[in-house]
Amino acid sequence: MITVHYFARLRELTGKGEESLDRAPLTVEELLDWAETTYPGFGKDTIHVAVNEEYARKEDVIQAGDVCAFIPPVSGG
Amino acid sequence: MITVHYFARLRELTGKGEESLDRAPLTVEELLDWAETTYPGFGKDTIHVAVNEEYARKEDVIQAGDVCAFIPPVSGG
Amino acid sequence: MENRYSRQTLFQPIGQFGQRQLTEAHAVIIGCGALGSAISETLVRAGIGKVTLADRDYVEASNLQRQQLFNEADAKGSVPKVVAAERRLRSIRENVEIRTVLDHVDGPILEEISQDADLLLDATDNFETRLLINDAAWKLNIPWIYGAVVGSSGSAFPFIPGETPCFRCLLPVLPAVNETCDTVGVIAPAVQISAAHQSAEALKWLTGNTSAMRTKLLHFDVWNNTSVEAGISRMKNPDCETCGSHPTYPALHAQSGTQYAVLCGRDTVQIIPDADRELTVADGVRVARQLGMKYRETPFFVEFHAENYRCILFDNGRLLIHGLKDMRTGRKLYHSLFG
Amino acid sequence: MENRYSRQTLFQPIGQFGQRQLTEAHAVIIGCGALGSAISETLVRAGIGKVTLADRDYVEASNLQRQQLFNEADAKGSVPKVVAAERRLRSIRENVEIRTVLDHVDGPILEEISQDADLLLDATDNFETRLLINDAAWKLNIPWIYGAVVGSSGSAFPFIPGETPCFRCLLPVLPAVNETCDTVGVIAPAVQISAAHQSAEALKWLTGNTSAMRTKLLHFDVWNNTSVEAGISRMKNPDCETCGSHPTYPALHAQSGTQYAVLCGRDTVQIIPDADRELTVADGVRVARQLGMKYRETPFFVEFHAENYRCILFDNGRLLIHGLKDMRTGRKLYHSLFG
Repeated sequence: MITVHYFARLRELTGKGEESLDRAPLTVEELLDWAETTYPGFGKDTIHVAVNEEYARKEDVIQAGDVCAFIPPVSGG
Repeated sequence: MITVHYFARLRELTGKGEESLDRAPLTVEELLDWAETTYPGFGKDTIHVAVNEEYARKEDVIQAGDVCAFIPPVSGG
Repeated sequence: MENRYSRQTLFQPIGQFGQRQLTEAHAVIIGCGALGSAISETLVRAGIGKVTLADRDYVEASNLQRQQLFNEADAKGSVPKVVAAERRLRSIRENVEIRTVLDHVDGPILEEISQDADLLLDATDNFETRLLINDAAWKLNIPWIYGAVVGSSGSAFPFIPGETPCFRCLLPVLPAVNETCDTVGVIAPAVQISAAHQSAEALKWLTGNTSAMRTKLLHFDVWNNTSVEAGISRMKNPDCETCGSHPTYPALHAQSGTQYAVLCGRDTVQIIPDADRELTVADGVRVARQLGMKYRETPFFVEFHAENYRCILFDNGRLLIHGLKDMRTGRKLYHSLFG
Repeated sequence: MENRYSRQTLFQPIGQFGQRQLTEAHAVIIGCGALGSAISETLVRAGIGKVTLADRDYVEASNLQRQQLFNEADAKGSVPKVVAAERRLRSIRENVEIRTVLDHVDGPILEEISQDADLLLDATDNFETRLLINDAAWKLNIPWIYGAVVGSSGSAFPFIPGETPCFRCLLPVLPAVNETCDTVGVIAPAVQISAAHQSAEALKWLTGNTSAMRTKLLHFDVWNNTSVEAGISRMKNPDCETCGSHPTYPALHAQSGTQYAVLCGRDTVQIIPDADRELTVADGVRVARQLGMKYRETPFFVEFHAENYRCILFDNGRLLIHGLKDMRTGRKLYHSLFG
């Protein structure tokens, strides 16, 4: 199981703040693909994934027990 | 093992942000007594202890694996 | 000023509906220092209908580092904080209703000014006044939003009658010694973060977004990049004098007779005369003249120097003796001046 | 103004030593909207020696909800933001050095104004300008502090050449579609929290407390009471055009010729004439008269209506066409007016 957290726009899109997934191990890219399929309009191309409080690369592998957060970029000011 | 976090003044007093203790199970009161003995001037009478993100009562028991935070009261404004 | 709230009504949880509710809302802000400045400005800019600002103090140079409603002219003129605040807030938004209370807030005053309030906001600098706010909030069944700051740390939490334990449950005994902004300093970003969290909770409450309100007390340290959030439901005391089944609201009971207090960390003794005694600025001027002391009269108070202490006498008889921490000496000086 | 910084020097990590360093510091703040207002006020109140404020815009009513340096008079007068900001900051602290840049910031301008800077502060509303700041910061070896806000969310992080990956490593491809304050709104507390974190990082850097600086990027949502912090070191791209071994700083290269841009979410086309072309307010007035259009001249720009679009021509030739998102129509209108 991995835990994924949704923030800001993604929280509204998914209708939840977090959920558990029984898919580990998987890569960051696979997690993003899963999110885009599950939640159309997710916008995976510009969303970062933090794994255990570190921004992860697309090829990084997420293990069972990891805590992931999807972080959308913020540009206003 | 339990993890304890120090904030604000307590961080300066103890010289650290967190540490691990091999003392569980123990009560909140016992944890505060330990802190006062280990770090003179800790001021245990007015410090709250949060255990796993809940403010705990003096008689509550802390178990191995719990995460504790000492929170000093803040009064300025 | 068309569309001045457009960025706020675009924010979906507020929208046009929440904006209209804000227009009819009244918030009482107790304290107009660092937190009070920031919160009142945010609520006025957001479009709130009415704010009440209560503060007993005047602007000093050392306030300017973090109290955003005030400028150098306010400090040079020793303008009372609520007066300077109203002036700035009025230039920001002409059509807001502002009521100012230039006084030491006690139980009867707080109950009176909170009668038609939707929300109380804590911007004080001491625990005693917070217990007072807590009692008034529970007695009148109005939420209040705790906020506090010292050094680079701060806290915020909404106390809601019927929903959360109260502040007295959390802090049944006041700390004997306590770090204050006057002993360990304070940096403006810590103020801003506490105030922003308080303002956010206020916006949620006043626009009907009560389910979005925070349920964990926030404690942060912006210098050491740490924060902790923790629920307080286990702290509920069923016998609490404020939120228990037989509340007595002890903080609300007015003291009678002359009141003497050492203002927390301010090096100042405050004396409030008994209600029967009518002491005014004119009396202060008369005494200063009789004793041949130099004095300065402003529209709000008279300042004079007695036995090398700088004294400020407000028109409601409240006297501040600066440079003094000893209540007994303060009492003696007061009686020597005014009998 | 004796002791005006006492609460800040009492804060032990700053102290008298840090305060003196602040007095000699120069921060360049790019953008003077919501974040820029808040950050510049905090730094000026904190005692910084010099600030440079760069912004291309003027105050509008919809700014007042969250842009703390401005009031109704500024919005009614369409005063340029940097002008209104300087006025307010000056009343807060007379002895601060303020340099204002009323222009669209491009590479050459940013490099020039940052030559003697200790720090760059990001208060812009778009990613393009952040890439520009990022390139300038790495080229000049000065840290910059990212901050951004939308809705009830915000982010902050200090990018430090030689220490951290750069912004381009984090965001090599700009998002095609992006939520902005003009599409989904923004609430003031989110602005205040982002700005406060940026100001805190600025105070740390400028007072020599570099080891206290945050090492994880903060992302928070003040309405939903959530936040996440995460390190970015794994994002370092060794071939990065900004922070790699062979940097080219692509964002810094000035475009030549007339520049057309749709301002992000503003319903506005901006046209900056080629450097060789000298277009001034007087030209705008002349054209408006020739075409029999109504116009309004302020000390900073001329406003007129052409083909039902509200146009603002600044004295340096920069033209804003409001109510228009289509670059081609903007180009056509520009040429029809000024040939």
